[in-house]
Amino acid sequence: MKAKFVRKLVVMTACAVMSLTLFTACGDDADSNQGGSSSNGGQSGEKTPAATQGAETPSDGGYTFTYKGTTISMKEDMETVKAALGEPASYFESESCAFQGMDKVFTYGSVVITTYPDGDKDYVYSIELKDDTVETPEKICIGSAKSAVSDAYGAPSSETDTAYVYTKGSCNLTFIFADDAVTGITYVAKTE
Amino acid sequence: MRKKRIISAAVVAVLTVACLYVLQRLVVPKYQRGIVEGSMVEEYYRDESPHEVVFIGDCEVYENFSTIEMWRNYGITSYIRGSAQQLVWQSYYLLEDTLRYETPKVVVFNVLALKYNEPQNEAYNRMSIDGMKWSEAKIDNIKASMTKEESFIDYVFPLLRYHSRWSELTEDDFKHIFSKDLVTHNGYYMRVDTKPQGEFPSPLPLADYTLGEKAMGYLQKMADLCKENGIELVLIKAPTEYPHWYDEWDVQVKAFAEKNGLNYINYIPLQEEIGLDMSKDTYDAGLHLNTQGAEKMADYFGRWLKDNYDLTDYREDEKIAGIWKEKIDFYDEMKEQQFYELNKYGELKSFGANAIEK
Amino acid sequence: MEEIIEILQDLHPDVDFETCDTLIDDKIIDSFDIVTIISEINENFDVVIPAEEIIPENFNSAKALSELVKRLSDE
Amino acid sequence: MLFTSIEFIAFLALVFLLYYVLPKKCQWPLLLIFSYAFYWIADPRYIIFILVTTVSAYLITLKLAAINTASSEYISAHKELAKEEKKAYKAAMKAKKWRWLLLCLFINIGILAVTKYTNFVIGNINSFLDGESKIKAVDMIIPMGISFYTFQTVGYVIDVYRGKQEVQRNPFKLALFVSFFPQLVQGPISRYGEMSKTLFSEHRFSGKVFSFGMMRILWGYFKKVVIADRLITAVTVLVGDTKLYTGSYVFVAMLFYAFELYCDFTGGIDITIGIGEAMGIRLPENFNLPYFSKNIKEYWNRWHITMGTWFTDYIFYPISVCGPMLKISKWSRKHLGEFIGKRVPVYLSSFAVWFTTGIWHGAAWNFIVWGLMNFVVIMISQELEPLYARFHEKFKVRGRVPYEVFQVIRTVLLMSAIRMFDCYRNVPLTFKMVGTMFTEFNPQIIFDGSLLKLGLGAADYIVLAAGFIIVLGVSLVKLKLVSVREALYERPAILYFGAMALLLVATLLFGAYGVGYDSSQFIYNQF
Repeated sequence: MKAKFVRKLVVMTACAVMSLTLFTACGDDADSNQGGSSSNGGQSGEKTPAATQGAETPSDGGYTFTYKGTTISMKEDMETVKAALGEPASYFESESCAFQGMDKVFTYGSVVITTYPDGDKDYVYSIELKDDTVETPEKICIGSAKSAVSDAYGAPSSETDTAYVYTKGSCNLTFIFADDAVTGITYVAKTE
Repeated sequence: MRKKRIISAAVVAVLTVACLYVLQRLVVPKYQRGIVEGSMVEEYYRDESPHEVVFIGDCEVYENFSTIEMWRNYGITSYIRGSAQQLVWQSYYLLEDTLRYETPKVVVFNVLALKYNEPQNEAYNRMSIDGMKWSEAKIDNIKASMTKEESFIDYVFPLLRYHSRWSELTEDDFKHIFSKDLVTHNGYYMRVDTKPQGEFPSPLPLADYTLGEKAMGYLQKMADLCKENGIELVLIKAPTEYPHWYDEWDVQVKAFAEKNGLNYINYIPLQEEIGLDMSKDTYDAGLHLNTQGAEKMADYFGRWLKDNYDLTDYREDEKIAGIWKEKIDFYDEMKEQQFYELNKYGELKSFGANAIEK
Repeated sequence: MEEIIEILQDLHPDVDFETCDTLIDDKIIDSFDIVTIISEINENFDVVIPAEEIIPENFNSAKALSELVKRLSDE
Repeated sequence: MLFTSIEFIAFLALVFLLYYVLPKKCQWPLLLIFSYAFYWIADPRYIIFILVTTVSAYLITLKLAAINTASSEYISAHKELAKEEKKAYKAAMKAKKWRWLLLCLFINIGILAVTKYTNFVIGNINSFLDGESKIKAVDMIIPMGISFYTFQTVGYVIDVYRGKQEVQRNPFKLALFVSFFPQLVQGPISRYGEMSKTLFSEHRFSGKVFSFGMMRILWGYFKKVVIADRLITAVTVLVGDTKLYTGSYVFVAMLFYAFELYCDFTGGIDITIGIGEAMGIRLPENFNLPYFSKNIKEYWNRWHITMGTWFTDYIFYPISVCGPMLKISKWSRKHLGEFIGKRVPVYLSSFAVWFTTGIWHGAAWNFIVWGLMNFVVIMISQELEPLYARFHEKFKVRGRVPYEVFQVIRTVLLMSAIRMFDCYRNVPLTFKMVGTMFTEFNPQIIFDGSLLKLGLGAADYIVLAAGFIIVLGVSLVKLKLVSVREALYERPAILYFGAMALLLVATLLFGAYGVGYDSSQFIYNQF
């Protein structure tokens, strides 16, 4: 009886060890696992509740703008921007027709941020750089040469006679030119 | 036994359909207070009298032109088939729809909506389309307007769209299952309160100022439809300055009007001539006119219409005048009530944002 | 037969295997038992019961099982 | 096409209509046409995959059947053969068959493995490589329901190989068995022998049969749309923020997910089986009140039944009785003693089964660990069985209701906890989160309104509570009765149809569908 019990113990310990090694073995490369499952899940991955870690940066790899050390990306919650930059120098709001929310415009120095409402929150819709005191993270500002833009950003996703548009993630970054010099820089969220 | 079973099935089926119908009427938003913009499109069908002038377009028509004032001053019978953020194709199909009932002499279209070339917002779509009676125009309108997330069947059976409102039903939903009150004055949305215009943010520079192909295509269809029916199409840009109307857009609309032999008037530079004082004549800081402003605008625009088009002064027509008498009474009554609330509370209580049922 | 009942008895001492003929249908033995039985039979009789023979009819009673073993060892 | 889409409902209405309006001999060909249409609508490329599976299975089963016939003819024609000769002949034939079977498995399991697991393998290899040399993930199409129809088809081929199943010589009938549209989405995994009994026969319209089917479909929609799709909102929020939602939140997430998954999966299966029923086709039951199981082993006999039996018949048994396994068993008996030797086959085959079950559910480590957790728990409870028996005897609790309720709750909680791997999709994170249930004490969140911040309002909770009571009630009735519908049918017809009407109205009104809700897919689609 006693011997039997001991053997039982051995089996159970073996089981536990086996499973533990497995857990630790895969714990090491958890990151790659996540990639594996999400790329596979394509058709229904959205449905099953998967934990998204680091949810605070919704950046989908689109262009971002950095102002006074704060990186702002399109469709970011305006509250987080306000928390970092403080109250804007000037603020404008307009009720949209039939109360479908408020379009808001926040001005910080030479940067103008507009938002769009969704539910109870406001999300960054556009960022405009008004003068040459601010520049994009890629060192382009109002007054830069057209060639400097293409040097920094490469070939535009689309272009008109007076503008280059670069599309990345959910952001359209637009440079407007007059006489081969940048006169306008805007980041605009892509609306689907 | 078998027969009894079939009868039971039939009875249950009929009851189920009836029940679903009543539930559907119950959950569909009534747009009676607060957000009344959703009632505008369907109210048109309740107006028995003919209209010589029909406005189509977004809030820049239904908040800026007092139909009653145009009647009072010139005997013009007009109706505004406006709705919140009405897109160009929605205006076009509303025009098609209107032509099923009457052929006005003049159709007025506000051009701000040309800036949108894509379906925008489900809520606005519903407010513009749900009120339409079923016709080919409505079907085409739905198809042209749906955003990616919407589906046609939701328009056919609004229960599928609004069922989730079961938990937020208000008193109005029960009260107005089968009948609704008028909320506009021939399509005009009245607001007598004042909030002076401030400074608007400078407009965002655009990469591309070309008005969209779909929008301009529908404008062309609109012009063609009017020509076919012997209707004079008038293009206007209301005198309010925000959202910004870019000069580049203005040039394109001008060119379009010229090409099609239409009148196009941009009223922004004419504010002074109209007599508008944007520190007094707007209720939402310059986006839309209040009734004082809308009456000035109506007077100015009515005179222009009178001078340029062959419109009848229906004030001499007893039958029509009788109908309009009621409209005037309703208008004055509401105005009185709004002023009353304004004086008493300093703001409107049973209109606008404060009246939205929670 | 006795040997088989012995194997079975070892797994479930409280069942009367002489008479019971619904071992599978009544879920008296489960898949783990079946595997154990098969490996015991292999050990004691040197008979391999292939997977396709794992059907309720062959495992419902000690009798059916011993017939199966007999048939397989004859082949 | 999702079951909950209006397109699917229209599709279904058309199928039902034509099924009973056209001449009866058109019934099964009609189903074949519509099944392929269903696939075509999803993605025309999918058809290639299902065709390869069908054609390979068809040709190889014909070959296998030919060998079967030839060998039994040969043996009955050569009665004079000695036993040894016969044995040798049989072995040769079996080897020949085995080669064909291997080819079939290679093709079909191969497709499944490549489409589903390539990126998983790449991901794992990449974890050993550094930045520069990492392999890019492949953009792979995963045909809808590939796991289900592959398993179903392979089962059929193995049955023919084993001589248990007559071969189907009509390729179109086989094609219908492989592609029958209601089960493409999420099973159940049918057996050819059972399904062929009703799939190809002609069915006259019967009000009772049809309405039974419809009622089951409605019941499925009710569970899926009213309960599961509503709960998923909260579950997604709860597992979405692992910093905020710890402790009792994890417990809530666990229970919510258990109920959500149950309603989603059984609801979907009810729709599937109901569709079959309405056309007189019997599909295998996939659930038997799993949350009334007293232990995990029983749970797995009652949850996703067709998958469990498939794994038992085609993986567990073959592995545990194969030559090498018997050798290992013998060896370990000799060297490790009777006790361990006896257990080796069971343990090894179970391990294989649960490993496969895990990876079948998803190409990720969290699923594998989930599968193996089941394995560990089952084995532990297996080993503790004698202990339990003594406990039961001593305290005479067996068969007593409170004790059984305790057992049931214990099983549900245990299963729900293991299932959290599926939620967090990350192995260490899951351990951490489940751990917080014990380290963090914040049960107040259940009452202080925190639960109202998970995307569900008070009204939603009322609906969920009502839904829970209804589902529980129906389950309790089911425990006593064989068929709830049959019982209802015996009542006055107005009650029977009234119940259906209520289900319909409740689903339409309270369903979590349309604007404001993400149209969600059945969780089991991806398997």
